[in-house]
Amino acid sequence: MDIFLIVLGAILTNNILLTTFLGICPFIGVSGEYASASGMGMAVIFVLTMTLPANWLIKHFILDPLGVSYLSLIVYIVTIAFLVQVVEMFMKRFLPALYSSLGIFLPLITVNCAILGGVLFAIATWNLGFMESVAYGFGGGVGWALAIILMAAIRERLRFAPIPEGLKGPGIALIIAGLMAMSFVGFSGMINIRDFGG
Amino acid sequence: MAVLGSLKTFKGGHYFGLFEGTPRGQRLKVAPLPHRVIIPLRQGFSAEVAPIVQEGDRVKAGQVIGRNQPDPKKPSTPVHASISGRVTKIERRSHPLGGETLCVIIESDGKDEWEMLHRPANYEKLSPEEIGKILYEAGVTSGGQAGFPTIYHSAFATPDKIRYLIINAIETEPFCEATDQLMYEEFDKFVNGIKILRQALGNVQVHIGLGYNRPRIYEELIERLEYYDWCTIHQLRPKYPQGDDAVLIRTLLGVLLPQRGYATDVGCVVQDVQQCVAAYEAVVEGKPFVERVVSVAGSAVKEPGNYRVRVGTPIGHLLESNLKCTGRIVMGSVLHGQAQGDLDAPITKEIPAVIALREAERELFPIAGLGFDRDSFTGVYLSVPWVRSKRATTSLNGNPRPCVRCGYCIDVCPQNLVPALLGEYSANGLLSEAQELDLFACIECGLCAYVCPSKIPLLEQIREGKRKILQESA
Amino acid sequence: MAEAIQIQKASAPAIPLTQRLPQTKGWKELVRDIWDDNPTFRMILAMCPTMGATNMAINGMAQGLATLIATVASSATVAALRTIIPAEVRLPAYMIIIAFWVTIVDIFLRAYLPPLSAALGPYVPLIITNCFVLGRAEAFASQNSPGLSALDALGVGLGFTMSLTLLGIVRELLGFGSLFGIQIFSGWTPWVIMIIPAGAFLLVGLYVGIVKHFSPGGQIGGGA
Amino acid sequence: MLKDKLYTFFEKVHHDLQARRAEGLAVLWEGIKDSVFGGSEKAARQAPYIRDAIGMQRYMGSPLIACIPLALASIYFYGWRSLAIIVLTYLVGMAVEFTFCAIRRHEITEGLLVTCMLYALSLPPTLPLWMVAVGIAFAIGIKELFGGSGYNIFNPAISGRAFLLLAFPSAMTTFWYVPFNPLTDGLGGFLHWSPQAVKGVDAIAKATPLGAFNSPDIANPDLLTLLTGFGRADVLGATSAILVLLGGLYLLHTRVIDWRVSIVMIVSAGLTSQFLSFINPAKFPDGLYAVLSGGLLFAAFLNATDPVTSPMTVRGRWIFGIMLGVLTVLGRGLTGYAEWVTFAILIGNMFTPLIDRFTIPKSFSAPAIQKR
Repeated sequence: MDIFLIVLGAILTNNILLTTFLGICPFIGVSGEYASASGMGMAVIFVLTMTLPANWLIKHFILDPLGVSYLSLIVYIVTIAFLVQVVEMFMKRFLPALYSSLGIFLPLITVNCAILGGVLFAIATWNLGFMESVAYGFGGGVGWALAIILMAAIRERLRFAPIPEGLKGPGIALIIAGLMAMSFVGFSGMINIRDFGG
Repeated sequence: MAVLGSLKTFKGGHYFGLFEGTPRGQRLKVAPLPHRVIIPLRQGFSAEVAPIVQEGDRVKAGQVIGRNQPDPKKPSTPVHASISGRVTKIERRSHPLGGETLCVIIESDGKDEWEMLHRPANYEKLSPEEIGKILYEAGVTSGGQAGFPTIYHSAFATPDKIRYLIINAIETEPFCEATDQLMYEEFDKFVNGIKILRQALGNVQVHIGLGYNRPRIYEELIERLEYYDWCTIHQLRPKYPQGDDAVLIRTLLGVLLPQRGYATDVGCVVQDVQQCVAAYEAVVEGKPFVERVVSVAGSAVKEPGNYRVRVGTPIGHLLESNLKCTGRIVMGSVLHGQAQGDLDAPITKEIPAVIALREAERELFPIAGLGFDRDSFTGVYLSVPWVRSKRATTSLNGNPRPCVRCGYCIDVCPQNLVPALLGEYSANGLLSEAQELDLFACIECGLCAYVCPSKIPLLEQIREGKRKILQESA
Repeated sequence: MAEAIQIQKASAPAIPLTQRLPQTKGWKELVRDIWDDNPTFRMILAMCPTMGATNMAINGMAQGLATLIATVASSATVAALRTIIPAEVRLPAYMIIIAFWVTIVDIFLRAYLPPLSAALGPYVPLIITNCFVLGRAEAFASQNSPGLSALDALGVGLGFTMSLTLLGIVRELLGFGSLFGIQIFSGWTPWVIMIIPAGAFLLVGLYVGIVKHFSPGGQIGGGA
Repeated sequence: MLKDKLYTFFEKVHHDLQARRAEGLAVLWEGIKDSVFGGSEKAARQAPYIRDAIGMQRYMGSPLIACIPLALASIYFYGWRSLAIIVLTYLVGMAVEFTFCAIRRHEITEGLLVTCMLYALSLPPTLPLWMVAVGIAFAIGIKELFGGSGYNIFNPAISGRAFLLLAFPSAMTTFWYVPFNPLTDGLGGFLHWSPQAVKGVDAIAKATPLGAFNSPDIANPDLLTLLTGFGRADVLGATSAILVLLGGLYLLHTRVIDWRVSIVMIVSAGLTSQFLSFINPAKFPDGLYAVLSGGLLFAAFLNATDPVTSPMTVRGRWIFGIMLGVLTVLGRGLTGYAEWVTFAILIGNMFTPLIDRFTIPKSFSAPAIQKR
């Protein structure tokens, strides 16, 4: 039940994008077309679900026992970069179909703050347990993917809209995101992931 | 014979009110003979034929004035003179249904002498080929804007592939009343025409689509065709565009027409009342198809009426003394037809009506009106059934605005399309996406543009999109 | 990331504002980076701290300065080490360098300014993934001397600090009626929306629109 | 003829304005001309040559007609202050829209009138007037940033209301008047500025029906109060459920709104709440109470059905209606907000393009065949 609540909370109340601003750059950059947006969304779900537990294990079994948690940032980012590489190679080798659809987005993900941010929020700020971290990783990815897919559909509909010249592209996308965030405020108070932390 | 009790209809569509200037229930009158006829040497989309008369020749009504060697790749029929007189000119003019074509202009001599076809003794003994030959010689073409030759040597209707003959006996276009009237007044010819056409197609099954607002015809048809098991009569709701080939076939048989295809692609031949009568007259009376019924209607017409008109009669001959104000003249259909600026434009075999509409009139605060005489798909006006004539002008009745996605065009589309998107994509050059939304399933009935509260010219946008795609693929 | 770098490279030439100012190379870089290549409003980069850390003017400024220090330090380091780092592993190496400097800044903040550090939360560590930090390293520092690179990074950092402070000022003014913690309007009804995420999105969107409207041209990007 | 003279006058002034390069003013002038002649003078240049009698004026006029009883009732219930709110909304809304139209040179659209009315009617009667102005400026401004009517993804009236809810939560949700009651107050609000002016501070003591349900020590109003609005504190337009229903039925009759959005939303909300009230009666009221409280009827008939921001396909509208109904009830029960209708509609608007994308109907046609 807790796991389910965390997934739901990560999508609705603590949406990684709309409430903690993580991963906005690709959210703005890749949401122009529906196909690439959904590809990016899937890639984020995939990577976030993998990196969060991996980093959790590293923190709790390597960094903390050795007392070198001041190195955590460097270790996390290296782990993420390494994992993305591994995922990419694995996919290329064994899942070529998936690779051809997600492959181009994978390198972009290393510097996607949603990944590192998700790790920092879940492990450093909220201090979630292992299963909770997995759930948060998955839910956060889904929440991010949902937001970018909605955004892509909206922007496709606005293709022919006479938006003021200055706002075309990123400007209007940010304003749409603002209105999305406004509607997500309604969920606040329903579930708070912080409560599941230790 | 099978009689289907329940009313059949289709998704979408619209019941038009009775517009001002509709000659409903008016008996057919014979239009006075024109002084001059202009006869295009091309029918609808079929091939143009070569003239076989020269300027100065004397011709009789029903005499062949142009023909091609039969060629299944370029279907055509012989073209007949419709009055007797002298050929004054052969020149290229614009065809009332679009494009240019060679036309023969005949000055009447007032005598109205005829040259009939050879008349067989008993049509029931004729083979399909023989009937086909007679229909070909008589120049019977199918109705609708396509105007293909009915049967003979047509690339689109090889008899062995045809399984159904469908009789379109429902007229749902606003202002078009003449063919309905023809059905009443020439009932015998109509029924026998059906039999002849069926025989010509090799005794196929016949489905007759009839409006349920025609109970008398329905009963008479049952009486006459009761003992034939090849015939099914369907009562249909008189909703526009029930008369369209794709919609009619789907309603009657449940068969979907392929995109960019014709009725013959699914084994059907669709014939109108006028064609049945013409087939009867050709085979039994030996009279070529040079006269058809036409409604002269519209809000700018003094006395609307249904007329028997010789093919090639300039519309000016029908209208000039009959207009009460300036107006826009439309040939065929006010929903998807062409406006005609030229009063010399001739009536052709495909045109069931000539409509003159009053031009848009300025009104002060039309929004405040109750609108008893307004026709609308919505219920915002108090347009009520007992008001017998709805206003019919060319007014847009509103200002053009961006699409608000009200969805009315989806509601009325008989083909289950999303016209708003098709129009948007076509107008903005997203042709492949328009095609993904089945642009070519559109039958161009014009209802989407009719109901649009934002007054977006959807029909025109969709046509433009189709044109661009066809150009690109050509 | 690759995209972002390309965009930055492409947007370098033909900027009128630079031509009206002193023409030394370092100065030109600085001005270009502050205004014409402003990371937030024109490049649409580093959006997370732009929104996450600007609910008060002081937070915005602190976040901006922290980023500035980390950028300058890592750019200079990268430039100094540019001949040593092999080309194949340069990106991971840059990231480690950046992560190192960001860790230093983070630890420093935690030690000496704990309330500020708490207010900024994970947005300081997240400087690592601010693409423009890596972008400057890759696009500029890897080819230039440490001094010039530091100047270049300083420009970007100043532009970033400026944008964040500007955002923070508006958000704090409307959200609390105060500025840098000092009450400006007495009896001000706080506009709560300006403090929550929605207000940040809307405001940044408007800023981007206004900046682009009043100085069109240049490249508006948006990459990883 | 008067109308011909008037038309020539309009044309002449328009021409003069254009000649003087005052194009912004010319756009406004064109808008005035359009509202006088209603586009009746414009002729169809392409097929179809006859057009449906409905134009955007009449289309957008219908919700206004449905709202007139609500506006009158709001004056009765809450005094002339509610008229002041409505008038101010129109003034500010028009000012913002006209500014944008003049700068951006696009036509003034009729949607503005509906937006302003719906926005004003969804405000609490105690709201400070300057907040009214801020909210409507935001609503129209955001709509115009998207390119104007027809392109706005989010319902302007609702986004304006949501802005106020988030910016000034206490002003929007805590203070409520007891409305004038026809059974006891005679001409009521028609004689007064606001209930507070008559009854003093006591007037601000009433909870809305949803507020009453959420706090255990306040008695829930009975069904008759909910329906008639006599003695029910709520937002301006949604006080009397009967009038809202009347307006809704009129709109359903005109086809301006689709029952697949409005009725489906109401029914799904009612069923969901009824079902959940069996499980947790403390958090979920029974179906009827849920439907009649919290502005759900008003929003279902007037806000959710906004054509621009709801799906255009039939299946899409079903999904949209169900989604809104269920979300509203769940949100009310599971979060602290009583205002969940607003959020549900915003979320629905957000999903609309996606729903539309996946509910394109399949056309009645077979694939194209290869020609010989």
